[in-house]
Amino acid sequence: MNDTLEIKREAQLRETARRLLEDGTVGYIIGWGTTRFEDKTAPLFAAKPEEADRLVWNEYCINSLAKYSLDDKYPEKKIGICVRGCDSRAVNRLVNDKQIERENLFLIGMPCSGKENSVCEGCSHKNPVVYDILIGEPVEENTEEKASAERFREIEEFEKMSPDERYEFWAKQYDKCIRCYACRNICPACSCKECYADQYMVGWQGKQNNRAESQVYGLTRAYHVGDRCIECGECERVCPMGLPIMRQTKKMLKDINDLFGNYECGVESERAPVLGEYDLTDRDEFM
Amino acid sequence: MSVEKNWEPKIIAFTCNWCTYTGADLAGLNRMKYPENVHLVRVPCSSRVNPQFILRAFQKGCDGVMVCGCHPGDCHYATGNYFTRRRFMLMKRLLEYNGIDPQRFQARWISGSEAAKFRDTMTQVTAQIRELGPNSKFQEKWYQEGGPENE
Amino acid sequence: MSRTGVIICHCGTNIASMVDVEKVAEEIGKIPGVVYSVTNKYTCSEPGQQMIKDAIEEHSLDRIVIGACTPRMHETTFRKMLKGTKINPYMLEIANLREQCAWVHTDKEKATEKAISLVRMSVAKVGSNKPLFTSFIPIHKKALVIGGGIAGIQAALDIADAGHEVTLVEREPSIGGKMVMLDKTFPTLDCSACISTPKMVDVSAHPNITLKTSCEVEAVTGYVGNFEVTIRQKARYVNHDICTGCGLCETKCPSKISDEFNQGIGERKAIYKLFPQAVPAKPVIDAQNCRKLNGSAKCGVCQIVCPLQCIDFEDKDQLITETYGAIVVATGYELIDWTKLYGEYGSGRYADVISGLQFERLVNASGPTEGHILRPSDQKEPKDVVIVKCVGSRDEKKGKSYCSRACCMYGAKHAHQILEKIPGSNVYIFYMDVRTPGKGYEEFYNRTREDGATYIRGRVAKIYKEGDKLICTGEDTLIGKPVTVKADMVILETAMVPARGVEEIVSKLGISMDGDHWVQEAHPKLRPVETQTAGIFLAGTCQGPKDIPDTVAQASAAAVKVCGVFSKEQMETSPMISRVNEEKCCGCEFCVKCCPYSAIAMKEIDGREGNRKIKRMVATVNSGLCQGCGACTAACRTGAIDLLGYTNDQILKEVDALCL
Amino acid sequence: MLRYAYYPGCSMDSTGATYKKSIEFVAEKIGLDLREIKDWNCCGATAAHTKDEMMALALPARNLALAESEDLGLDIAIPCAACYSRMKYSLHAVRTDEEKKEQIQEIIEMPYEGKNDVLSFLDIFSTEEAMEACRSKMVRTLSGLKVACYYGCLLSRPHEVTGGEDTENPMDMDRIVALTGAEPVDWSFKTECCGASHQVDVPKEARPLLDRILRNAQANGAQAIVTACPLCNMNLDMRQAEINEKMEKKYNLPVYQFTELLAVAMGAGAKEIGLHKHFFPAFELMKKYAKRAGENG
Repeated sequence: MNDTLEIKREAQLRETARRLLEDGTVGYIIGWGTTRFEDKTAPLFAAKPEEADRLVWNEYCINSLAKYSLDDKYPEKKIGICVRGCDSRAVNRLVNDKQIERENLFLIGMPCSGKENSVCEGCSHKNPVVYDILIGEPVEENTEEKASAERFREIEEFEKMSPDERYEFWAKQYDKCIRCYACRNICPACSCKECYADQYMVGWQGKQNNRAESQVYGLTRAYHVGDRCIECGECERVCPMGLPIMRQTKKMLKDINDLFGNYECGVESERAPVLGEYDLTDRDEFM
Repeated sequence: MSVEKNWEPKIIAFTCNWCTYTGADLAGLNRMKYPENVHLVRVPCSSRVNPQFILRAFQKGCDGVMVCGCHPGDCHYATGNYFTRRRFMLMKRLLEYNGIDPQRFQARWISGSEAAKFRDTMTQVTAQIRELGPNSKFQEKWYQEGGPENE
Repeated sequence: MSRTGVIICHCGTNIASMVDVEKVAEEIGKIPGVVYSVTNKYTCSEPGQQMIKDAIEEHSLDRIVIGACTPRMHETTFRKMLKGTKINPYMLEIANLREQCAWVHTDKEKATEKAISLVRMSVAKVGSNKPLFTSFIPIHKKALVIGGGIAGIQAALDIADAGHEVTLVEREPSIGGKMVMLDKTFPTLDCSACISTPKMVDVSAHPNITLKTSCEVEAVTGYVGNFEVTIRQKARYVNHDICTGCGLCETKCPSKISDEFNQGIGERKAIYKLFPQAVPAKPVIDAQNCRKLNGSAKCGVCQIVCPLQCIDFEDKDQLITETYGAIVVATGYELIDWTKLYGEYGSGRYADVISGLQFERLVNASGPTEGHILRPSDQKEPKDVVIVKCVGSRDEKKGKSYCSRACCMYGAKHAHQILEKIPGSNVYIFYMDVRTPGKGYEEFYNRTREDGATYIRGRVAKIYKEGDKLICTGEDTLIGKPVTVKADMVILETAMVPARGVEEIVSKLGISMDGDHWVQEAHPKLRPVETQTAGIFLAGTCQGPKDIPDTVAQASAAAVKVCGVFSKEQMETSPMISRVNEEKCCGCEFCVKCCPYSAIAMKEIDGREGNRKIKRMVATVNSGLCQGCGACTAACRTGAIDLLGYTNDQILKEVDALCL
Repeated sequence: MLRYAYYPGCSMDSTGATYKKSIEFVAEKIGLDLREIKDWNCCGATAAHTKDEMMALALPARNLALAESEDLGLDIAIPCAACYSRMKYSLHAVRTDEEKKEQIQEIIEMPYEGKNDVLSFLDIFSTEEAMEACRSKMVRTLSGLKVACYYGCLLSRPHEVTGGEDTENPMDMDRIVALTGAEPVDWSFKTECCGASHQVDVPKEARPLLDRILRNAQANGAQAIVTACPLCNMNLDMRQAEINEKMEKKYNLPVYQFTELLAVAMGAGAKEIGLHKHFFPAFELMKKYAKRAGENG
């Protein structure tokens, strides 16, 4: 990240934030703020104009902010949210799933040239796909080849292993899972009012923390979000036990691309999820 | 894992009431014979089968799971099996990706008049599962009998 | 704790011969919750059913499992039986021990073991069955018929005669459709107007029928018994209440427009009656071509001459919304536009190459030539006429792949009319096959040949003009030689295609079309006049090419279906439909997209967010439309929508019971 | 810019002599720059594809590859209908069938991507630019002369390969000829077969094919026939006298290439474009109708 450009962008962000808060277009702004550690930032809720200066913009702004709007679905005033490429796709995801109203949000577009996060390596949308105001100049996107090569590289390598090896790998991973549901809480595609795992449905999802139940939970969540995942990598980042969750959900996306044509979630806000529609020309393997 | 001496494969088949279930009844009427290992669960349409039922079936101890419905275009509810096709093409690959042998989960279109096809499918699937042996993946039972300790 | 009664049926020897029924009853008896487990020789018989009723009383059972033949056989029988007891008819599960166990296995010991697990699955499922009650939806006993051709007219008359109110909607200024354009009808050659105009008059005179011409269906919502239909009454600029149809305005109107009723032969005025025997027999003004209305001139002469001042140039379209219980689609057909497909026949450049309907107007006494067959180019009577069949039909490359069924017969009819009206004329009919599938059809075809029509087996390759003759070159496959006929006039019997604009009507009604845009019937053989949507029926050529006898038969069939719907005050709907748990529903609409019957709608309900009252959207299932397929349940991540009778809990209980 | 790669083909220096002369005259007049492909080879015409499909595709492909290798990005203009048709087949194969493209490039040992288009002379003359250029160069008018435009079979068929807009009633040549003041008649045998090489080996059976073309043209008031292909021109021109004699007909329809009409209208002398070289006398009719612009007929 060349620093001079980003520092200028941070200043412009603060100045814009102050103006928005002063003239009342937004109730409050969700951005990133400093924490005790220099190499970490945390979500910041700036409500008063003077708090705008606490907003930061550096390579450690990695938290996804879009899903906080779910906690305030019926705001009096618009909610300002700083959106990088992935956050803007998360907003599209939530709007497409009818969970938040686009009019309730004021999106501050932040062109992002990559953060201290492994997922930024193959990022295909550095510039926000939807915003109300753009801070600074858009950055140069990854080339088409680089982004698409990077996208499923991990999955293709994993598929080369034999079925038993793959089972052993996943069994080990799900042994570690402590069912804290952090992956569900951060995921913009997981927007159900009451998650099936929290409900008292005996035959459906057991509560015991053993390998079989964790496997069923992991696979079910992968299947639930598979056709709507925006590949932001947050689930993997927040998992306390370090499970490679993206490697599970991206498998679905890879299959969808192979079977139903290229497909990227959250880029256009209208695109219906693949499992919500059908096509007469779909391949037929079950004859 | 010692193979139990008189192990019999346990196969569950979610069958759509208007086509495959009718086909099974027709196979019965014609006294066609097929192995006893397959148990049919009657559902109104193959699109009623939630992919999560498959995971539960494996977890509870099934060795093979099938989803059978009408041929695309013949669905009594017009578009039901188009959704089934998409859902289970993806779920089948996800299961294989997680190490389940491809033959343990199969989906088939069997119409109400294809009694012979029903019998042949059931015989073929039972033979394939018997050859694969008992399924130990995803099994709750494995964990209840000591699980990681006896690995 | 549930008190389940289990009855294992011998079914004579069908089950007992391969399954040890006593052992099954005994094993199942051990399951907690099963308080009564017996076998019975013939459970579906009267004594068998009585035994169950007595057991329910004696052991105060609250749910029943019967191990017997396939539920598809006796599920309804046993449900009717339970109606007579205190148990809800849906607290019942049937294990298929005959077709899917006894008859298909050979090893008695294994068959018995399987029977036990099948019954155990049913017992587990019945454990979470809940009493279900059929719901009722009101039926508005008023029918809507879309399309005023012979199909729509016949359906409307039949429904009205059965004592129900009918609204007949026709977008043209008069009803009659294509049939009233014809001169004669095969095979009896009786005059088409003589048999259709009386029916048209009956329609306008019938107390139960409201006739709405120059109207189109704007929007349709709702479901069987309660269709909310908005109809657009297009502006007619003539007040039909006062107008007596004297026709003075028509004579004075200066503009001349190609007459679409006469298929472009001859002209009509801007203010016009579609044809002399039009019903209603009152003119309308064609806004595009009326000089005053399209602003090209001052005119307004019709308003001046009209004795009763019926002309009103300020007339606007009006929208009327009414509720109907059932809808009959009778939108009819059109002829394919061959000029865009057949460059070999001159693609319309030669005036004397005409379509079947154009010939009907030439030979029709009320047509532009008062029944004299005069060829359009120079009004001369043609001596040699060529008729070409299957133009656009049975031709995948250029036209439609299907056969249009009626052209062989009306081709022979045209030949007959020419030979009769023009003495000394010659008629050559190029055909691939002659299809005469109806009563008296083959005899009519033979009589036409005896009258002197020459049938040449082969397709016409090219028609071109030389001098004032039309040269038809083709091949006679029977003698294996190319053939050339010098004709004065050529009639092309073109393919039938769905009426213009059928796509909009079909999408408004939410029904479906087949590949060629014919309206899709529920089942080609067993339910030809119904659609997938309850309460919407079909009649006539909108469902596919057919002749008048079949059309009228279908129209009456559709009418009876409508009367079937209206025969009950309320309509009982199946209780095994989806239901939404509004507490869990987050309004994501994934279920809405999967419903084949668009039975799921979103509705606004009150909710709380923290301490504030808010409104939020949840899904709701329309019990009239939902057919209980369950596609929505698999689409719902939280399991908020569930299918009664096959709930997630019930199915998973069966899975668990199998794997014990 | 009216600049094209140019593939003359074998008939330009033989049966198509008048076609070639009139093309050169008109091209020079309207500034049409035709760059002949160096080292071009025979297109295979009707002989190649009866023998072997790959040969039939590779022969024309080599010419197209040569044109492409000069990477001037020029489309290829082809006067003769047969060469045009064969080139179109190769272009279609290379653009739609990966496997065939590999085989072709292997045979001609040259890369060929099918970047540029293959155009007949009717295509290039019916462009707005060419029409405007011709209109500005007219010095004579042929008004009153009724002609029947004959397209032959290969220029418009098969539709999937040539992309011609109307295989039954094309109008390109009619529009071009109308520029000279001549009046194209509406007739029905524009694209019917002229018998091509059958006129050589089975003249007796093939003669009626020519007869019906001439008859329909005359019946619809044409005084001459205009073609855009050396072979059709030769068949109709050379064999008309034979038909008059053998089938007792009285046809008097000189046969011109459409570029000859353009040349005459642009002031060409009879010798310059070889009007005397026709089999069926064609000079009198042209002399009768070719009037200085402004002279009344």
